[in-house]
Amino acid sequence: MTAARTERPAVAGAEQDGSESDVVLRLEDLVVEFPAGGGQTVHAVSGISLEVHRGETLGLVGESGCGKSTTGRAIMQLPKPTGGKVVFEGRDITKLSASELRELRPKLQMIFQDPISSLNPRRRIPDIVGDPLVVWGRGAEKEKIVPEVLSAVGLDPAQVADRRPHQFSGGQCQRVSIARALVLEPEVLICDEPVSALDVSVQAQILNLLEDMKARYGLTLVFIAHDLGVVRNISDRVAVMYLGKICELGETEALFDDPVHPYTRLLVSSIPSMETVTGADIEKADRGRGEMPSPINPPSGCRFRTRCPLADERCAAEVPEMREVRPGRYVACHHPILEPVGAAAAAEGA
Amino acid sequence: MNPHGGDLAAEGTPRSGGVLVMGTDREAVSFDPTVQNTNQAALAVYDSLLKFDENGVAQPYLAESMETPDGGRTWLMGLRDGVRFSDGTPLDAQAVIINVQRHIDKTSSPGHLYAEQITGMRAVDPQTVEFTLAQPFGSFPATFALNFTAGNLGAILSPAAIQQYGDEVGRNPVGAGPFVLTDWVRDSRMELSRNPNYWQQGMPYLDGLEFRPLPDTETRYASIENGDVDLIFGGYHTELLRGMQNPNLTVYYGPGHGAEYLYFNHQRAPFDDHRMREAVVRGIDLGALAATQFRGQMAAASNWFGGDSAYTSPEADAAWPAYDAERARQLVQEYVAGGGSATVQYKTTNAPNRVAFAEFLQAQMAAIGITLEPQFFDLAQYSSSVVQSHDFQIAGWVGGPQEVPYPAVTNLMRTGGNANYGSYSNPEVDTLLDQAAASTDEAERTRLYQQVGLVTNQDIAVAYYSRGYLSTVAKPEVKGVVRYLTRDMFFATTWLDR
Amino acid sequence: MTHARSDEGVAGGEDVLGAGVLERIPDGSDLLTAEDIVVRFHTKRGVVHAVEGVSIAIRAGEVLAVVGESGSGKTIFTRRVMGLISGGNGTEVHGTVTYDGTKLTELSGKELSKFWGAEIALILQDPMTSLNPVKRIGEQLTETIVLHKRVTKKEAQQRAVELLRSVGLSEPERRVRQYPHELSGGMRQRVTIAIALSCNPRLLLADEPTTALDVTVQAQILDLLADLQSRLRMAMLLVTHDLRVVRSRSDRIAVMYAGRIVETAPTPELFAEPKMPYTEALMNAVPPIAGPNHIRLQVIPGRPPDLVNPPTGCKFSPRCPYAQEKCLTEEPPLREAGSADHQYRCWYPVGSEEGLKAKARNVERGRSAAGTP
Amino acid sequence: MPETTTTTTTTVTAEPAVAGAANGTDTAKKVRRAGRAGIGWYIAWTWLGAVVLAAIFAPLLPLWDPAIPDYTNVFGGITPQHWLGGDTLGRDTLSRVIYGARASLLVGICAVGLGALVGGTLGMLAGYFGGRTERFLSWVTDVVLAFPGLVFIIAIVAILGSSLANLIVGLAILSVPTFIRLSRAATLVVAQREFVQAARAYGSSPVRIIFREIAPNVVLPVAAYGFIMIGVFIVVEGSLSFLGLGIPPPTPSWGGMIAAGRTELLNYPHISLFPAAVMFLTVLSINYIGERVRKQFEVKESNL
Amino acid sequence: MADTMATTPAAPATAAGPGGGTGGVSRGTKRKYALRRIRKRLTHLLLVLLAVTFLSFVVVDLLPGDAAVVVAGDNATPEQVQQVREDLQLDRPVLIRYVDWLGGVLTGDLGSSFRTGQPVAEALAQRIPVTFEITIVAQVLALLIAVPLAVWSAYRPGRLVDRASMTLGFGAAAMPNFVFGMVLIVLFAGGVSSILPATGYTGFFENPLENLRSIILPCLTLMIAEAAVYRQLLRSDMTSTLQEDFILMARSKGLSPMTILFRHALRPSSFSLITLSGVNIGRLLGGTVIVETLFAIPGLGQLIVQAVFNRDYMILQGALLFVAVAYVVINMLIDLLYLALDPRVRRDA
Repeated sequence: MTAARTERPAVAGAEQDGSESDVVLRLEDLVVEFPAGGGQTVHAVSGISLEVHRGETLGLVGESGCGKSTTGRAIMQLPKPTGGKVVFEGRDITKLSASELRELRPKLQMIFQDPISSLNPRRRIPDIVGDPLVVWGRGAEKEKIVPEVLSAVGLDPAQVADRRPHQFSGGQCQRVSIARALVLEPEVLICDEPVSALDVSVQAQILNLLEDMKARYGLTLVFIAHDLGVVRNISDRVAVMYLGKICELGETEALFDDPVHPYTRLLVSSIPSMETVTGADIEKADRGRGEMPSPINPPSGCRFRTRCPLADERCAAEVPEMREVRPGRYVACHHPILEPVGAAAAAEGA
Repeated sequence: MNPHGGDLAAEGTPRSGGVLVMGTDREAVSFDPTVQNTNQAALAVYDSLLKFDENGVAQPYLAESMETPDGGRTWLMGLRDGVRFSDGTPLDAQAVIINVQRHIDKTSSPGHLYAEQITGMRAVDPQTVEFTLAQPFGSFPATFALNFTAGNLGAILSPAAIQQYGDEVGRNPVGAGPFVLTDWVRDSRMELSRNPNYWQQGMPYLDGLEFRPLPDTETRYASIENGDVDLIFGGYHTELLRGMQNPNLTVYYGPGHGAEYLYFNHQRAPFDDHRMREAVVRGIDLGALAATQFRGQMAAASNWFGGDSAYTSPEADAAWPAYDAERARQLVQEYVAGGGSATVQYKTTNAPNRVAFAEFLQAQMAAIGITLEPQFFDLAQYSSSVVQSHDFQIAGWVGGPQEVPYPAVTNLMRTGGNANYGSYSNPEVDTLLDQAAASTDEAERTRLYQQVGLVTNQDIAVAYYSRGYLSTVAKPEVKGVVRYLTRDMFFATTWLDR
Repeated sequence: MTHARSDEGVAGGEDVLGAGVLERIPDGSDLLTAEDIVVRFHTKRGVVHAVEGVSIAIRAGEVLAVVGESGSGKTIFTRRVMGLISGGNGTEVHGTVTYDGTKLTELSGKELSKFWGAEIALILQDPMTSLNPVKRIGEQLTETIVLHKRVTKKEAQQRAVELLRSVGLSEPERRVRQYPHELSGGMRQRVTIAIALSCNPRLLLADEPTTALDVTVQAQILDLLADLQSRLRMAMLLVTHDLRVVRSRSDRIAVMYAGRIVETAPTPELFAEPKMPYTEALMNAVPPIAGPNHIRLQVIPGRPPDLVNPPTGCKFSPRCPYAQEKCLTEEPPLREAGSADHQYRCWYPVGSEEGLKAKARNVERGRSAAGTP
Repeated sequence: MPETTTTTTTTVTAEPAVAGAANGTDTAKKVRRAGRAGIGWYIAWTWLGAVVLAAIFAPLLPLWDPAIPDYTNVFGGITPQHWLGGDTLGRDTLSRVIYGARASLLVGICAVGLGALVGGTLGMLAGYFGGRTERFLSWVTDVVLAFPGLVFIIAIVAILGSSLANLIVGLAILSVPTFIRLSRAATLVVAQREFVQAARAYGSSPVRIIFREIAPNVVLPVAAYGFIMIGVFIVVEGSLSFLGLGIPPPTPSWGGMIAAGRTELLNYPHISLFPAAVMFLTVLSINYIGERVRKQFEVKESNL
Repeated sequence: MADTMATTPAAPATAAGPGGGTGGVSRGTKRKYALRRIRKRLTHLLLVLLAVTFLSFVVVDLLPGDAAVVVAGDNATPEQVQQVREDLQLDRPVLIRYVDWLGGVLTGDLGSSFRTGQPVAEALAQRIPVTFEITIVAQVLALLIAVPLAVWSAYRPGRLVDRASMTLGFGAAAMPNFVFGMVLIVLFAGGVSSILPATGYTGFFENPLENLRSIILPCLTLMIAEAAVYRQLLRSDMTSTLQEDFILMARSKGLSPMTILFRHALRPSSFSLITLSGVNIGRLLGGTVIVETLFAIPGLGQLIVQAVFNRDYMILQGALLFVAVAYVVINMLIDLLYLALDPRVRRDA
């Protein structure tokens, strides 16, 4: 799988120094809970803190139900989080009134997983893309801006003029969604699984497009996905979530090559191996035990302890704090794996 | 066919046994004679102290005699020996007094109107009651013979039952009639069984009666054709006519007194004007009416009293305007030229045949220049918001057949009469009616009522158009039918030939 | 296959799944062959050419992977192989499927259903929807056993518990009384596997068995399938859209595009020497898991073909970087690359001289013959 | 009432060429069925179109006056002058059937229109806002449903008088709970779709979201169901006529005509038969068309 | 409402909670929550009952026409009417009468009919079993006809059974049911043949056979449109269910079509049908007026309508209270039925 890779582009946010002035978005102890049936509470996000630097792509990765999408929506205040702060450009937007929040919305946009569902089937493409302008009283500029943005995302404005979403493929619909998000020229774009509903052959088109748009519009991306390969490729830094908490955060390549948290390790080793597996391999492979518990009733202490091969009493009693184990690498684990290079990653990288 | 029932003599020897199943057009409300309602089973339980003969004269029935020694001011009622209520209580003078007193006491009783004229009651002996009246009242005996709906003072309850049940007596009637109420499931069936201690020896012939309320005309008629029931009480001419066409059914009906007519409101425009009243009467094509509403079999009415009645007169009939659309149009034009409005609201009930009639009338009136706007009401609303409150210009009414002129004509024509919804008022008529009610002389009374007929026809007090029809339709094997024109039946003589 | 097998293996031995292994057809001979399978749906919009002339052979004990994107016809094909799709009423089918000497395509529905569950079993993508939500796990397991094996209800229940245990489900006694929604996704998929294997089928059709699962669970399930398959010497048709999934888990791979097989080869050979540009593109479109990030991904331009009006010539030609004029008009036949095991459908195969030239030409003129840049 | 939770699953990864590929044969069957239904579909439209056109242009047609009796034609049979005979007053049945279409269709269309408008809007509010709005509306809905409709209609007629307009209002109110539920269910489906989230994300106000984003998607399932309700109400008007609560005369309506001819059913069945047949065919056409249209927009299905 | 009024079915809750969790919650919490839910639910329903009864009081009060006049009769004098009005205490304000009535209800006294003096409880006790029997029998008949037709239609869409039953169903829904009633009477009770009674109702315990004969025509009349609606609804739900993966799975196990249709597909397809059927039972309990009038059946519907026409508040209030309670109870029963039929709902309860 080495054929025909282009060289790594120069645009990479990771090199920035990460000083406070560059932090465009900061989550502080974000908590999102909502009621489930039977009088129970889903602890979807349980106190996560992150910083997103201007111009970078922050990947948010984890299995379904880990709270990554909820985090994305909480940043958008859709709905407002249960607790914690979302600081955007120096202001805690969870405290803003509805009208103040509305003023802020153009700077913070989002694209969604399902390209079909993202577009109102009863409206025409230019209306969909131009609607944010109309909402913001800039309807007059529609004629000018909409074709521009459509061209930018690779659609022919003349061709799509009279069409409705169902006349397009998933990939094209996702392009329309991206165009709609960009029409207000946001600063931060939250991408919630933008390619997971697409076929492999189309997925690459959209990922490349996102990279292009990021460069063209100077965006900061929060990229949420469960596909490790996708996240790995597009992100400068990656936060790994497990059951409502961040367990590891660091620069992409390093994090994937050398996972410190046992969960990250499990995740990375679960990526389908390109090597032929024999029965003996299966015996050896530690796939972790079971699956993620319910967020209704998360385990005490470290949330991963029920599946963790290294878990002991301390993990059950004490919630591990996030700490910096290496420069730029944060991990929340009582027993981080700090020996140099993970076996699985080594095999992969060879 | 005899309107009053079958020819008992010709029907052969009665057989005993069997249960007669009957379909009534509505469910009874109560057996209490002081409660306003139509109850075709009531006389089966009570009989009546007096009973009209075929000439409309009240004759003693359960009572033995009814006489006035002083020209109508005092009345002596003699009772039969040995008559007992079904609970064994004797039907004596005291029982009659207690029952009549209830009508006096209860102002809402339909019989209150007649009973309140009684100033004193006395049991001369256990078998004789003496009634003293405020003024002479020649028609007093009729009040003990009326149909149940009109308020019959002659339906007598056991005093013991009154004592025992109080207000509930309407659901637990104890009378001296041929049958005893045994079961009553409202809106489903009412069952009566033979009273073994009935005062007429050997009667009743039937073992029992069953009344089923079948409110829908069509299914009621289907039920007798189908054999579900033996006899139905027909409320409308449609059943009567169909029954007559069916060789397997016997129909009893008679026109009698009374009619279907329209009320004019004499206090409101435009029918405070004689011309407009005349126009309406002249504008109704009775031939067309018969064809559309009565299948060509309608007896036209031009008087309260039926054609063969002694109370009518050629003068009265002659005074009644004949159909003449041209003349009607002229009258309306005249009226409109004088500044009147010929657009009127016609109020009636929402029963299907009433609606059909309204449509007919609307078309007829349109032809003579009167714009009729029909408005339909349910019965409750019609009673209270239309007729009782006199809130109408012209309104429909069916005043079914009556045996006797008193009290119906008084109620209808006298100033303030309780059926005089159109507020018709003519002092001359009031005097005539009072004299007629007081008179004990049949010839005198006949003359007075003839005069009433003439004057009210000249005034066009109401717009008669057809005689009223209330029929009883039976299977041929139902024999010994004895009935009033109102359909109230005396069941003692009835028997089943099967 | 004899009926003797039906009576054994129920008593609750350690390995209920192992029973009957000895009687299986020796590995390497064809267990099922499908020849020239065609499935077309006649719709208002036109004829949907879902599967056009696909032939495969699955050998006893081997894993054949069918790989393709949405709309490639892989699912329809699998169901046609099993007989779940039949002709008539607007559906047109051709071709024959032979299973262990029996022509499945000639059987009546009733005869076919005797094979289903007993000889050929199916598992589907989403365990959430492929289990009946209102029936207990145990019921869904035992009904197959009771249907195909002459056992009592009680024996079937016992076997159900054992089956659940052997697919790695904890507390199987409790699980049989549970409803699907009470289990997690991975557990549910284990249940569907247990159901599929309950009558020791010799062929398992696994249609995207892990697509709906998370990556860690996917690994567990794939391990489980591989383990069971090798232990039971059961043949498996593994349908997926993800080449990476089958790389280490299949013996052979057939790549489908637009209702056709465009390349088939033993797994290592396919990865080493893909001949069909589509296969190559498919491999390269996936973001790599090693190496630097922010790699510009190789894109397959355009969109998957419309099966009602498929392009003429090679179906991939409108999206193919190698496409020449010939590709637009003439559909390439399946050609052998070296051995009969490796076949592909291309005029200008990857790595060949013609291929290199064709690509160079397209680079030169800045577009392919179909006009794609 | 149990909560109506409708889930949609739209995945683009499903085989797109054969929707519902789970049972591939079924799709084709559906399509072929649609093809076969073609004749019925056209007949239904033709009939419905003819009835509607006749109703609209009734005054221009060479018809007898539906209100004027012809006493020579009472219970009249079929003659060259009176193609469908005469009624109890000798009025021309053909003319009355055509004029009756006006009232019957008007009742159906207006009552449904009004009910759908009010119920549809309330349903969207309930579905979008949830919480107290929803609880209040669910209470209102339950109250209306727990109150016998007939008593309500009697009350309306008694209080406001018997008229076409009042009947329409009464029926519309009775249909409101149905439309609230339908529209609420559809709204729940639409509101969880991502374009609504997107609209919120770029700052659309709730009113704008409800009317620009949700309403266009709710209108169609509600309208499709409403179309069937038109037929239901035409029949209901007939039932009410039986109880004397229908459209008051002289305005002819089909239900009124059937009920009026009922007394002559055995002797002159044609008086009821013709209006009954016309009502039957019309409502049948509506049901036929409506069912097929409704299927396309069924809330349950994800093809909104 | 007139008997043909349709109601939209509500789909049952099918949402599985996030995470598809195996996480258990302690029994105590569950019970506490269940109790709270029941309490909430009961409060809601109580409010519905209050609103319905108060509404009916007000509506009847607003109706033109006067109970006293009806009771006193057409020929009553104004004094007679006034007397009756005082006897019935109709001269008091509506709110006070309502509160009085409510007090009576709470102490188990529903009052007595203005007209007949019959205690309301007794009147209801006579009518309810009749209406109940007819309603239930009609529902069962409708389901017996609709379910097999629907299942078969969904299994073989577009074939004869499907198309014929669809067309017949549309036809059945295209006629007011009094027309069916009349046709049935002509066919079976008088016109063409006389094998069944046209009118009258015999109690089951009086004579079971006669009872059966007497309810056949009314039940058929009621059933016919219902069956059509049920078939349509179930067919549509069945069709969606048959496209589910688990049906494909069931087929692939080799199960027979009948097993799949009735044991796998029917139950998960039946939720809307159950809802509608329940709603219909509730609705019909409140008024099969047309059928009752046509066939002279002493049911609740007639009682209610006559009570309105006669301004018999007490009967009307009592009957409406029953109807509202029935509506409420049936809704709760439907909930319970969901619980029994759908384990996914059970978890949330």
